Formats: sequence, C-alpha cells, structure tokens
Amino acid sequence: MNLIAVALGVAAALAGAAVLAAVVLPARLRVVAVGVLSALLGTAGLLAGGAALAGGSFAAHLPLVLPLAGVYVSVDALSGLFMAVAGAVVLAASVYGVGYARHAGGGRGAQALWPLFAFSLLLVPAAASVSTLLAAWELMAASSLLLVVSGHRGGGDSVRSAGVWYAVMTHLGLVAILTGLVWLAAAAHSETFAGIRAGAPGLSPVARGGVFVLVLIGFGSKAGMVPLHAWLPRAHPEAPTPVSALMSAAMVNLGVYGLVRVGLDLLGGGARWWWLTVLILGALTAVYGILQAAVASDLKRLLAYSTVENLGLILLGVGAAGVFHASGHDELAALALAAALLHTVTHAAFKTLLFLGAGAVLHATGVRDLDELGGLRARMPVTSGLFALGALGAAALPGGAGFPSEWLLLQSLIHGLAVPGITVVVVLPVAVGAVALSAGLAVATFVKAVGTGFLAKPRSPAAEQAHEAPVSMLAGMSLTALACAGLALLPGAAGPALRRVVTGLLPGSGAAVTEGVAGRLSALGSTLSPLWVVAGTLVLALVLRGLLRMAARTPSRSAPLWDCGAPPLTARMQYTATSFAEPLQRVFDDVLAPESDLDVTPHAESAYLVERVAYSRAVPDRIEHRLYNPVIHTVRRAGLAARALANGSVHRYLGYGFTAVVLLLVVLAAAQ
Amino acid sequence: MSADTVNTASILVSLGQVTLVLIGAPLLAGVMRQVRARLEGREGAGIWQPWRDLRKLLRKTRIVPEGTGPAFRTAPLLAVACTAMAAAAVPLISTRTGLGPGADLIAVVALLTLAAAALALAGLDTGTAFGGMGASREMTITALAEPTILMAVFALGARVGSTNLPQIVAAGVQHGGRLASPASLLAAFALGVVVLAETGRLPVDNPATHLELTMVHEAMVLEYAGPDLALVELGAAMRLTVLLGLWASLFAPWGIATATGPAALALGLGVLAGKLALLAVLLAAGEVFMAKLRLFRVPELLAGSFLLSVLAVTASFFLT
Amino acid sequence: MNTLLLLTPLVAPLLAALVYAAFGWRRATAHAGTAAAALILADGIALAVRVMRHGAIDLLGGWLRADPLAAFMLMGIGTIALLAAASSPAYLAAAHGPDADLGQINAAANRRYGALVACFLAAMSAGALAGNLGLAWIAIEATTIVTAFLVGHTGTRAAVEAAWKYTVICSVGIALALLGIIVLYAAARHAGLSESAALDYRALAAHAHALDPAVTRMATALMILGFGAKAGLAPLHAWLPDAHSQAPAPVSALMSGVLLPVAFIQILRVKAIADQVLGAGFTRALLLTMGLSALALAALLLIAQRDYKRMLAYSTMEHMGLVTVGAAIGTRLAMAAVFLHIAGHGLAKAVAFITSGHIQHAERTTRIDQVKALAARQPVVAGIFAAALLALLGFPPFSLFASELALARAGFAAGLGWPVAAAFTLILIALAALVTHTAAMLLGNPEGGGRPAAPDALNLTARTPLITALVAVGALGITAWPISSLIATAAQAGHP
Amino acid sequence: MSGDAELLDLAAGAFLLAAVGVLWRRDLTAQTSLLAVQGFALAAIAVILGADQAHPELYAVAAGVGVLRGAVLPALMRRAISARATDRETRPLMNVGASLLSAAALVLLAYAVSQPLVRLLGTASARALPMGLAVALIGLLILVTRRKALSQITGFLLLDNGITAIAFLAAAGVPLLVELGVSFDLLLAVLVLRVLTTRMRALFGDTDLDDLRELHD
Repeated sequence: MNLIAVALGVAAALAGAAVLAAVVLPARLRVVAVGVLSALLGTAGLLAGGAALAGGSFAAHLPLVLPLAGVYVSVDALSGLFMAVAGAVVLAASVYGVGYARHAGGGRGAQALWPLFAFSLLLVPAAASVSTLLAAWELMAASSLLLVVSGHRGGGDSVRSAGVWYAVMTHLGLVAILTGLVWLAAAAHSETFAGIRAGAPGLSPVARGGVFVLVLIGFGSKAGMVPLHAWLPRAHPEAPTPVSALMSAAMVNLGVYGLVRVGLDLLGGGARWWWLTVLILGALTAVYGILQAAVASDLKRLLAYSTVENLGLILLGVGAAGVFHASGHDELAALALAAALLHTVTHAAFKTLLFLGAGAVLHATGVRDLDELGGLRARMPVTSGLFALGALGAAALPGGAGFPSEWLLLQSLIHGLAVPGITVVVVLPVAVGAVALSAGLAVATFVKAVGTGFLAKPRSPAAEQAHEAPVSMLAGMSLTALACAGLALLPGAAGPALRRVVTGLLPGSGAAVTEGVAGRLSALGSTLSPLWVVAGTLVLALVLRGLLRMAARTPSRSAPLWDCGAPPLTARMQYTATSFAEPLQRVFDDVLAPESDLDVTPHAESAYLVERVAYSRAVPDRIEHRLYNPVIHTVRRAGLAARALANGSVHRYLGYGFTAVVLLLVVLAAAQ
Repeated sequence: MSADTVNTASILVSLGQVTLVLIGAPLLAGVMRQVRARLEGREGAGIWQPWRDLRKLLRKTRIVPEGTGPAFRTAPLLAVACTAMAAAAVPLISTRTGLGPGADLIAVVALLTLAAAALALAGLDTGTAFGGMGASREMTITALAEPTILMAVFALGARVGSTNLPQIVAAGVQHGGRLASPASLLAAFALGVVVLAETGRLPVDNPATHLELTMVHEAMVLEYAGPDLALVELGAAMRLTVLLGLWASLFAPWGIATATGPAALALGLGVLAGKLALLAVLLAAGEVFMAKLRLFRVPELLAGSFLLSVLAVTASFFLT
Repeated sequence: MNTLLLLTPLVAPLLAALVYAAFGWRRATAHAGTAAAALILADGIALAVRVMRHGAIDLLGGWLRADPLAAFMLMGIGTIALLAAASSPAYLAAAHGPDADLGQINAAANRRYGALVACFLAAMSAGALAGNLGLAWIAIEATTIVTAFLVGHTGTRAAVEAAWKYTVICSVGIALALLGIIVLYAAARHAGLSESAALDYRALAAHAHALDPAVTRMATALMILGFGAKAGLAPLHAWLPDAHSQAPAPVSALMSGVLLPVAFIQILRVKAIADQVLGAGFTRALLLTMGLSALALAALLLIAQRDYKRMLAYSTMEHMGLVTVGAAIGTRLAMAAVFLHIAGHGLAKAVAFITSGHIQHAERTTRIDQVKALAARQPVVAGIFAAALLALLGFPPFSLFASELALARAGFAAGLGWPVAAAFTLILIALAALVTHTAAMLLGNPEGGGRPAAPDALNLTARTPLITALVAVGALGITAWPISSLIATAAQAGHP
Repeated sequence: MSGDAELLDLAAGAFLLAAVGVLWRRDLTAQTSLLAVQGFALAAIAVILGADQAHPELYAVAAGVGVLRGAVLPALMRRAISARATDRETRPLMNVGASLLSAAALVLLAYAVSQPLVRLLGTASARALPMGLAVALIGLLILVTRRKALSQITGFLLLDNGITAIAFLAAAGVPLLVELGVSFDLLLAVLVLRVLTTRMRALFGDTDLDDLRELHD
C-alpha cells in the first residue's frame, strides 16, 4: 500500500473532520480540536512529502471530482519537497494556533478555514493537471484571503485594504497562470502534466515563451516578485499570526514550485532569456525587499519584506539554474537549483519561527511597532531566545539556518563564471553583488529587530506588562526552532533528498551536491561544515571563559550603567528601530524616497521659543506608488467616465439599439 | 586537492595560528601606536603597552551593569571566539589549516560579521543612546562592506574555481604571476578599503577618539569595563590582525608554508610576522596623514571599493 | 404521461396564479407559489430522466418540446423559483415597513405580486419548453409584460421609471426578434417548409441546407440582437440594472437566475440552425462582439458603482457576457461549461439578490457607502452575501470556477485564445470592483459607523433555503455527476 | 392581376406615408389618427393579398388587424391624450427636418437590405416589402428621438405595424396562432405602457421621458 496515498487520504479526512469540528463544537473545544486535527494534518503532509523525497511516488485520477475536468494527482520528489515543507509549517503553526486562537477568540469561520487552507497547501504540489492545479491554487487563495480578513474587526481599514489588495493581486496572478497554462494545454493537446510533458517539445518558441512569461507573472506575484509584491507586505502583517506564518513560509514557496514545475519540468528548460529575466528580477526583489525591511519599524511588516527578500534569493537561484541548464551546464544548474530549494526549506524554517515569535510578542503586548517595544528579554525570555535563533538564521550568519543555503547559492554563482556568454558575465557579478548586499543588510535588519525589539528597556507600558506566551505557542515555536538548528548544523542531511529532486528535474546532472559526514555540504570543490565552525567557536569561547575565570581574582559585581555619567537613563533616550535605521535610510535615500515631515509649533509668546516639535517619517513602498497608483487612478477615471453610458436617458438606451441595428443592416447590405 | 586532508599536524597548525594571533594582536596594535607616536613626534609608550593595559584590565573585578542582559555579557567572549575561529581557518603560517576543506572564505567573512553583530547587540542591550548610536553606525558600515568582500571573494574564487582559502592561497603561491594581474590588484585595493572599514581604522573610524559625533566602534563598547573591556580590546586587535593576515596571504602569499614541516612553518611564521609588521607600519603611517571621513561620506568610500571589486570580477574574466 | 409532464410546468403556476387572484395573499395561500415551483422542479427532473432515456418528447405538434436543454432549464426554473417563492413571504413581511422609500405594500399589492410571479413562472416554462420560434417569442414577450408590473411593484417614481424603460427597451428588442423570425419564416416557406414546420426549431435545423444564406444571415442577426436584449446583452442591455434594482428581491433573483437564460437558450437554438446554413463564423463573430461588449460595459460600470443592487445587476451582465463568449466558442466542452455556468450563476445570483433584499430592509438603503461593518453587525446576512459573492467571483469550490476554467480551456482549444484572454482580463477588473465595494460594505468594526443590527434580519426559515442553495453551488463545483450527463447531452445537441 | 399589384403598391405607399406623417406631425392627436390610417392600410394590404393569393383566412386576419390596429389601439391612445389636451411633441431630441432626412436615409437602407429577400421571393408582393422594413425603422427612429411617453408608444406601434406588414408581404402572414399571440401581446404591451403613462403622470406630473433620469450610475 502506498504510503503517500494513505497519508494524503488521511490528510483529506483530517481536513474534513477539522472543518466539521470547527463548525459544530463550542468555542473552547473547537480551538483545541481544530489545532490537534490540523497538526495531525500537517504531520500527514510531512509524511507524504517525506515518502516522496525518499523515492516514493503516487498518481491517481478522480474523474468525478471537479466537473468538466476531473482531478489528476501525482506526487514526485519535487512535489514531495514542497509538501513536506508545507506540512511541517502547518504542524508547528497549528500547535501554536491553539494558544493563539484561544486568546484571539477563535471565530467559527476562521477556525473552519484554517484546515482548508492547510490542506490546499498540500494539494497544490500534488496536482497533476492544469485544472487540478488551478483549482487547488484558487482554493488556497480563497481560504487564505478569508483568513486574512478574518481579523477585520480589530484592524479596521488596514485589514480591509490588505484584503482587497490581496484579492485583486492574487486574481491577477490567477488570470496570468490560467491563460498561460490553458494556452500550454491547448497547444500540447493535453490537459494532464504527463501529456504536456510529451507535447511541449513540439511547441513553437513563441508559444513556449509566451506561456513562460505568463506563468512567471502569475507565480511570481504569488512569490512576491518585484514589482508584483505589493500585496505581500500588506496582507502578511494584517493576517492573524499563524496565518501569516503559513503564508510567508509555505504559501509563497508554491510560487517557486509552480515556476520550477512549469519552467523546468513541463517546458523542460527553455531559452536563456527566460531564466535571465527570472534571475534579474530575483536579484531586484532580494535587494528591494531587504531594503524595505531594513527601514521598516513594524515587526510583522519587516518580516514580510524579509520574505520578499528571501523569495528573491530563491528566484535568483532558480533563474541561475535555468541559465546554466539552457547553456548545457547541468551540474551547475543542479547546484543552483539545490541551493534555491535548500533556501526554500531553511527560509520556511526560520521565517515560521520569526513570525510565530512576532505573534507571541503581539499576543503579549498588542504592539507590532518596534519603536514601542524593547526590554522583552527579561519578560518573555523563551520567546526572545527563540526569536534570536530565528533572526540568526535570517541574517545568514554561522549557526543560523539561512547560512548554508546562501553559501550554496553563492557557490553556484561563483562557479557560474565557467559558463560562456557575455550576458552571463555581466549578470552573474551583479547577482553576487545583490546576494551580498542583501546578506549585509539582512544582518543590520535583524540586529535591529532583536536589539530594539527584545533588548534594552521597554519603551511603552504595553511592553512593560508583557508576559511569556502560553505553553502551546512556545511548543509550536520550539518545534520550529529544532528544525532551524538541525538545518543550520546539519544541512548535508538534506543532501539525498535534494539530489533526488534535482536529478528528477535535470537528468543530465551528476552528483553535483554531495553531502559528507556530519552534514558537511560540498559543492564542486568547496566545502562548508557549519557544525565544525559552530562547534569550534563554542569550544574556543568556553576555553577563553575558563581562562578568564582562572584569571579573575574577585567575583563579578553589578553596578549602575555609567552612560557617560549622564543622569538616570530613561527609555526615551534609547535608540529606537527608526533611529537605528536612520543612517541606512539616508544612504539609500534615492531608492527609498522616504517621506518625512517636521512641524515646529512656536511658543505663544515668541516665535523663537519652540513649544512642540513633531517629526514623522514614513517609507512608502515606492514601486507601489510609481507603478500601481497610476493604474488604479486610470481605472477609476475610466469608471467615472463610463457612468455617462448609463445616464438614465431612455432615449440614449434605445439609441444604442437603434445604432446597432442600423449598423448591422448597413453591414449586411454591404456584405451582399 | 592536498588542502583537503585534515590531520593532527594541520590541527596543530590551526591551534598555533590561534595562539599566535591571541598573543600577537596586541603587539601589532602596540607597533602601530608606537609608529604613530613617533611620527607625531611623541615618545610613545612602547609596543608592549597594549599588553600591559590588558593585564591591568584583566586583574580588575568584572562589573555587570544593571539592566543589561546575556547579550551584553556574552558578546565580548563571542566576538573573540569568532575572531579566533577565523584565525584558525585563515592560512596565515601554512595553507594546511585545521579546517582543511572547511576553511571557506565566505565562512570566515561570516564569522567576522557575527562578531561585529554580537558587539552591536551588546551596544543596543545597554539601552544607552551611545550604545544604540554605535551599533547603528557599525551595522550600517558592515552592511555596506559585506558586498565588497564577497565580490572580492568572487574575483579570487572564480579563478580557482573554489572559495576554499587554502586552495586560493596555494594557487597564488604556485603561479605568483597572477597576483600582478589587474584583477587581483583591483581586488587587493577593494579588500584593503574594506579591511579598514571592518577594523574601524581611519578614515572610516578613529579608534583613538571618544568624541561622540565621530565614534562608531568605541561608542558601542562604551559600557564595558575590566575583563570584558579587555576582551573587547583584544577582539578588535585580533580582528585587525586576522584581516591584515588574510589580506597578506591572499595578495602576497610568498613564503607561506604549503606543508607542515617545522622548517617550513618556522619560515612561514617569520615571513608572516614581517608582512604584518610592514602592513602595520604602513597603516599607521597612513593614518597620521589622514583625517576621518564624515560618517555619511563613508558609504561613498565603500561604494567606490565595491565598484573596484566589480571591476576586479569582470577583469578576472576578461583579462585572464 | 408525456402530456402531463409537458403541461404541468405551464398549468401548475397558472393555477397558483388563479389561487392568488381568487383568495389574495394570506397565510394559507402564501406557499401556493412554492408548491408550483416545487412541481416545476419535480417535473423538470422527471422530464430529464425521461428525455435521457427516450429522447425528445413532442406535444401539440412540436409547439411544446422537451429535449435535454429544456429539461435542464425547467430544473433551473424550478430550483430558483423555489428559492424565490420560499423567501417571498419573508420579503413581503419585511417590506411592510414604516419607511416610505419602499412604498406601502398592501394586501392588493401582495395579491398582484403572487399572481404575477406565478404567471411569470408559467411564461418562463413556456419559453423553456417552446419547440417553435413563434411560441418562444410569445412566451418571452409575455414575461416582459408580466414582469413590467412586478418591476413597478413598489409604485415609487423610480419603480415606474424602471418599469417604463424595461418594457420599452425589451419590447423593442423582442420586436426586432420578431422581425428576424418573420424573415426566417419567409425564407423557410420559400424553401418549401409547411406553415407549422417553418417555425419549428427542429424542422428548421433539419432543412437548414435549403434556406437562403443571405436572408438567413439577416434573420439570425435580428433574432440574436432581439433575444439578446432580453438576455441582458449589449446593445439593448440598459434595462437590466434599472429593473433589477427596482424589482422586489425575489423577482430580481428570478430575472437574473432564469429569465435571462431562458432568453439566452433561444439564441442557442437559433445559432444551431444558423450555423448549419452559414457556418460557425457568422454567429461566432456576432456573439463574441455582443458578449465582450457586455463584459466590458459591466466591468466599466462596476468600477464606480454606488448601489449594491445595481452592482449585482451588472455582475449578472458580466456573467451573461461570459456565457455568450462561451456560446461563441460553441464546442461541446464550451457548451457544457455554459450550461454549468448558467446553473451555478443562477443559484448564486439568486441568493445574492435575495440577501441584498434583506440588507436593504435592514439598512433602509441601497447605497454602498451607507452600509458599513455589516459582518460585525449581522454576521449571518453578511456571511451569506459574502459567500454568494465569492461564488460569483469564481472561487472554488463553487461551480462557477469549474465552468469558467472549462470555458477558458475550450476557448484556447478552439483557437479563440485572444477573446478568452480579453474576457478574463475584463472579469479581473470586474472582480476588483466587486471586491472593493463588498469589502467596504462588510468589513470593519461597527464603532466605525452604521446602524445597530436589526433584530432578526434573517430568521431560520429565511436563511435555510439560501444556505442550501449555496451548499448546492459548492457541491456542483466539487462534483456535478447528477446533471453532468444531462449537460453533456444538451451540449451535444446541435453542437457537433 | 397587375391591378392587384397596383392596389398593393398603393396600400403599401399609404402605409409608408402614414409613418412619415407621424414623423412629421408634432400634434399627438394627429399622430394617433395617422396611426389609425396606417392600421387600415395594413388591413387593406392583407385583404389584397388574400384576394391575390386566394387565402380566405387572410380576410379574417385582415379584419382582426383592422379592428386592433385601426380602431382599438388608436382609441386607447386617444383616451390617454384626451386626459391632457395640450399634449404636443414640442421639442423632440432631433428636429423634424433632420428626422425626415434620416427617415429618407432609412428608407434607402431598407431597400438595400431587403434586396436578398425580395430577390429570393420574387413575388409582386415582395417588391413592396422594403416599405414595411422602412416603417419599422422609422418607428425605431421615433422611439429614439421623441420625448413624450405617448410618442414612444406610437413609435412602438409603427415598429410593430412595419413588422406585421413584412409578415404579410413576405409570407402572406405567419400562422394564425402566432399572429393571434403576437397581436395579443402587442395589445397587452400597449396597455401596460398606458398604465405606466398614467402612473407617470400621477407621479411626475408630465410624461416627458427626460424626467425619467432618477435611475443612473
């Protein structure tokens, strides 16, 4: 009996049960039941994915489901990877969700939608026909959309606009994907992936290119690719935390999945310009995302933009893989692809942890603004520690989950210079520069997040009354933290799975990604053994500490801060997130175009005495301003102008008909 | 590749490098201060002064400021440990270091960044205005220096087809002619600028000043005293040493041991000491005639070096 | 048996109409309409089974004919009539209100309402069962006349205005159709068909080869234009928003849900004939133009929409436009998608309209900007409304997703990629507008404004049919096996 | 035989002239009487055709048509007018001259369009067929350009007369059943419109359709 089939079946059953439980059970029971069932659902997904990664596969055809199309399901290693990631995230987020939802009230609707969303995340990678993929895709979009707006009572207008943006952008993406895939299916005379695979080589380059561009737009928008990212930093922060985690760590990945599935698998690679486009857009996305994150002071918004950055890096890797593949260097392609996929996994791990941590903070203080936080390390130590671990991963520093994957990505790019072609020579250095810049800015960003959010002293009453999160939330975070640590120290453990996925897509590639003992990660003559690095550092630290202890004659004592002998320190003196980011913002002034305004209220008596100085600064999403607003305004204006078409005059209405009839008759008369 | 083999000898080499840097770093700092003093017409305190300072500081009682947390307490230790780990990985005396294949250039850079980040967090943890200011500025500079380093790595690694330090250095030793190529010259200059930035030297930062407007690194560590301060100072010196050493081994690898024989090692040690001393003197001399840049001019400098490293990459492709 | 089956859909509602005319609208008679609707539905199902078994059934020499399409339409009429009739009592009860803008609706008005709705059902059943252009025309025109008073039911200025526009525009359109019919009749007679056969759909299709192309072209164009007016297609579409916004909610539901499709299937039947004479090209071009322009108009006018009932009406126009594009594609898959879409849209739109009626009664306004935070104040109403709109926007699991998807596939497979792409782009604009307006109505917290919740805007008896209908749409989207074979055969008929 | 043809042409000409007259005259009363004339012309056409093609049942149809379109409907209209004596189409959206010119254009169009049908049928009666189409188009024109509710009803009736005329000329009338249905529907439609007109008067005080501007986007 096929384990994948069983696991998927169980997952479906669990999803149904969870929805039912959410609808019928009373609030308190409901939260627990849904949490447990969804956690099991995630586990089932994890198992199914794991089985596929271990070499299993599964295919099925359900003709009666989904009218006029029927459902085709098939799971291979690639699907398995994304399924496993999604399952793992669902598992952690569901456990966490028990505590969170109990606090948030756990409305019936939201609770019923959660398992649906989770299941759709497993369904998308399993789809094996255009219709199935689109149905699962749209199911995912609908459920997540409703979950995003489920918090509208608290959030008010921001939630509403987030929901509208998300709905429209995701549907834009859907239209693009639908057009592309349906075109592909029509051209290949088959609706199933197998048939398309068979028929794709016969397509005209125009059709292939067109299809690719369309799916790039569609899947790219889901993956937050600049300039189609606008929905992401709006929707992710506004959603309830477990939902944000699921969206940021699992849903966006599926954009990458779609691109790989269609571009590399169904279309079997393709022209070089496709992937150069992906690569360049990925680089842009990475840099733009991290820049916005670096100057953001809303914690969840910061994390959302960091998601944009990491997805940019992943797209960069995928693009590089495509370029190498198109140039016939399948080993390099395999390396780049493995790097991208590994980063997908690691990003999922640390981003889940970070979002859950941010949710715990929100849950404890009700504040998302880093400027209002601070001093949490004393009040919620566990959360702070776990968040710091996640931040280490996001900053791609040794000991962090992001480090090995970004290392692998750089390796593939560095070796890429072997590929001939002037474009490559021009593009690859820029790509490396983008990766490097985003890595550097990521360090600054997450030092800011941890330093101003959790360290120092509380800057608001809310932060002072903060308390540690309940057990279930901590449990969810700890699970993720374990995953982070594992990926950070033993990335090589993911080697076999990655190789299976990669060789499945690029048959030409040999064992480009090898893994040795103790999770050492090697790529074409370079090796990274994060375990040794971290262990060595820790050993050295301990030795030093021992030496110091011996050297110390008197025990350490505590004393008030010196602070240059300044009067007692108040929280207002601290550097806030905004002030921390100020130099960076100044450096990248031209890119970010921040809007700051300063109004000085002079004293009543004299204009020279200042009574109050109000300074406000906002860093709007510039792309959004420059690109979207004009479009929106044009459409609005068109709509207002169009009102004249229905101005109420019955004569005008009849006139339409009269004109049409006369025109028609004239045409007919002329046609004789 | 011979560099891949890890054996007791190579591990000993690494340990040796660590201890060497631990001991030698303050000396290096001493040399620089002495040179500056002399050039400025002062007597100078002698090259051992840093060591005396450290000894003094280490004897003092360890003071934990109120309201600071684990970040503040562990940061100095972590910084030193990271730098030491880097020292173990970078081929200073010999290309046969303990991490062997794991001695990756990117890893080394990451380690040094980690050290900087730890101190920045410590600065923020104090909750003082100065701590935050220092952290913010330090992180800005690091963030901007990172690309340059990695581009330089790209330029050097692309040629060898690996970012493994021993391999790069060994390649440099084998065909020294390459070192004269425009690529490596440009990379050398770019990396040099970054080294200055990363180690908080002029014109980016002035280690000798405590003037609040200009402080970067010093502002971060203002709250440290006693043994912790000693660690911080030591860490800074080690950072300088390791980076200079790295620079030397990358662009002037001559004399570095490619084996683990005692003679070779001794030679390597001597040559290294010479190179470092020379670099230190040059650096100190340079600083005498240089003024600190305004903080917001620093990015221009770094941008310039980034440009150079990009040129280095393209050059390494076109001109070889 | 057959006679019974074919006559019930006409007689049952007429009887109900008599009941209302005789006894007026009271507790005892309130559900006569519901019974008639249920009869129609049952009859439709029975017919479907029978037709699938033994093929089409004729009566009165082919004037009434039950083929799969007719049976399908009857089921649709029955279902949505059931929905509308079941929610009529609640609507009328709520319409009795102190507020002036809904107009005083007294017993006489209720009596008229009941009778007219029943007649409306009869007329639509006739239109569905018509096997003959003449009868079809009469039935469609009859619906206009009957519904004119239903549109003007509330008797306000706006209602009278809407009724006038509705009657004039639809009569003109239908007159054009009549012109087309007569021209076709002349051609058929000249081709030697007997008087009765010359208007008979099947006979015409059978002897299509004998018809004169030029004349048929003119006839077809006029008929499609004319019936198109009643199907809410450009250019004679303008009555639609006015009538839908003024008619009582259940009537709007019936119009959007079935009246337009009943007119639309006449177009399909005409197309089946014309395509044999002229080839698919002519009707395809005509229908594409009309469908796309309907879509474009709907999308444009949705953007700056201020009235949520008009919004729903324009959304109907959008869907009819899409369905027309599907008809233009005309392959089997496309036609199956068209029928599935008609079914799903009918149900969802009916629910949406009926709910909008409840919203109107609770909020005393139909302006979008005056309805705020509905989800917080009236969770049930808002939930049903939101679900219906999600269905209309084509989100799975609702069946409209499946049909739109199949439609796109069919379009690209038929080489009509560009029109389909254009259609979906327009749908995207429409979606943006609908989502924005709906979000503005539903989301937010009540402190932000809006009236306190009306006590029980939707009691159990009123909400059950709506929820059931939504569940049905969802079920259809997951699997359509109960009607899939019927749809398939209907799609096959005349569309090789 | 040829005499019949001439008679037919005569009747058809009167038919068209009546339509043009309706377009010309602003006085609603005059319009109504012209409408009556046209109804009788239509009946005459039916009679002539009946005589010509020996369709006895056409006489019955003719009688029905004459009664309905010549007497009943105009009577209905007149009653609506008599309620308000001063009903004049004072300022149509398109002034009379222009509408007459466009009517001429429409007549030409009608001729051009109906050629295939004429050629196909080839009968003497068919040659008069374009007149019917022209009347229908003129009816549409009136619907589009006249402000008064009653003028719109007139236009609608013209449209319908034109169509019926075509039915007679092209195919000697549609089946009786259909003919009955059509006429019945027509009657009802006009009744509905009349009721609405009276309501409109009650609510708006006038029947100027430009007052109907409350429903718009």
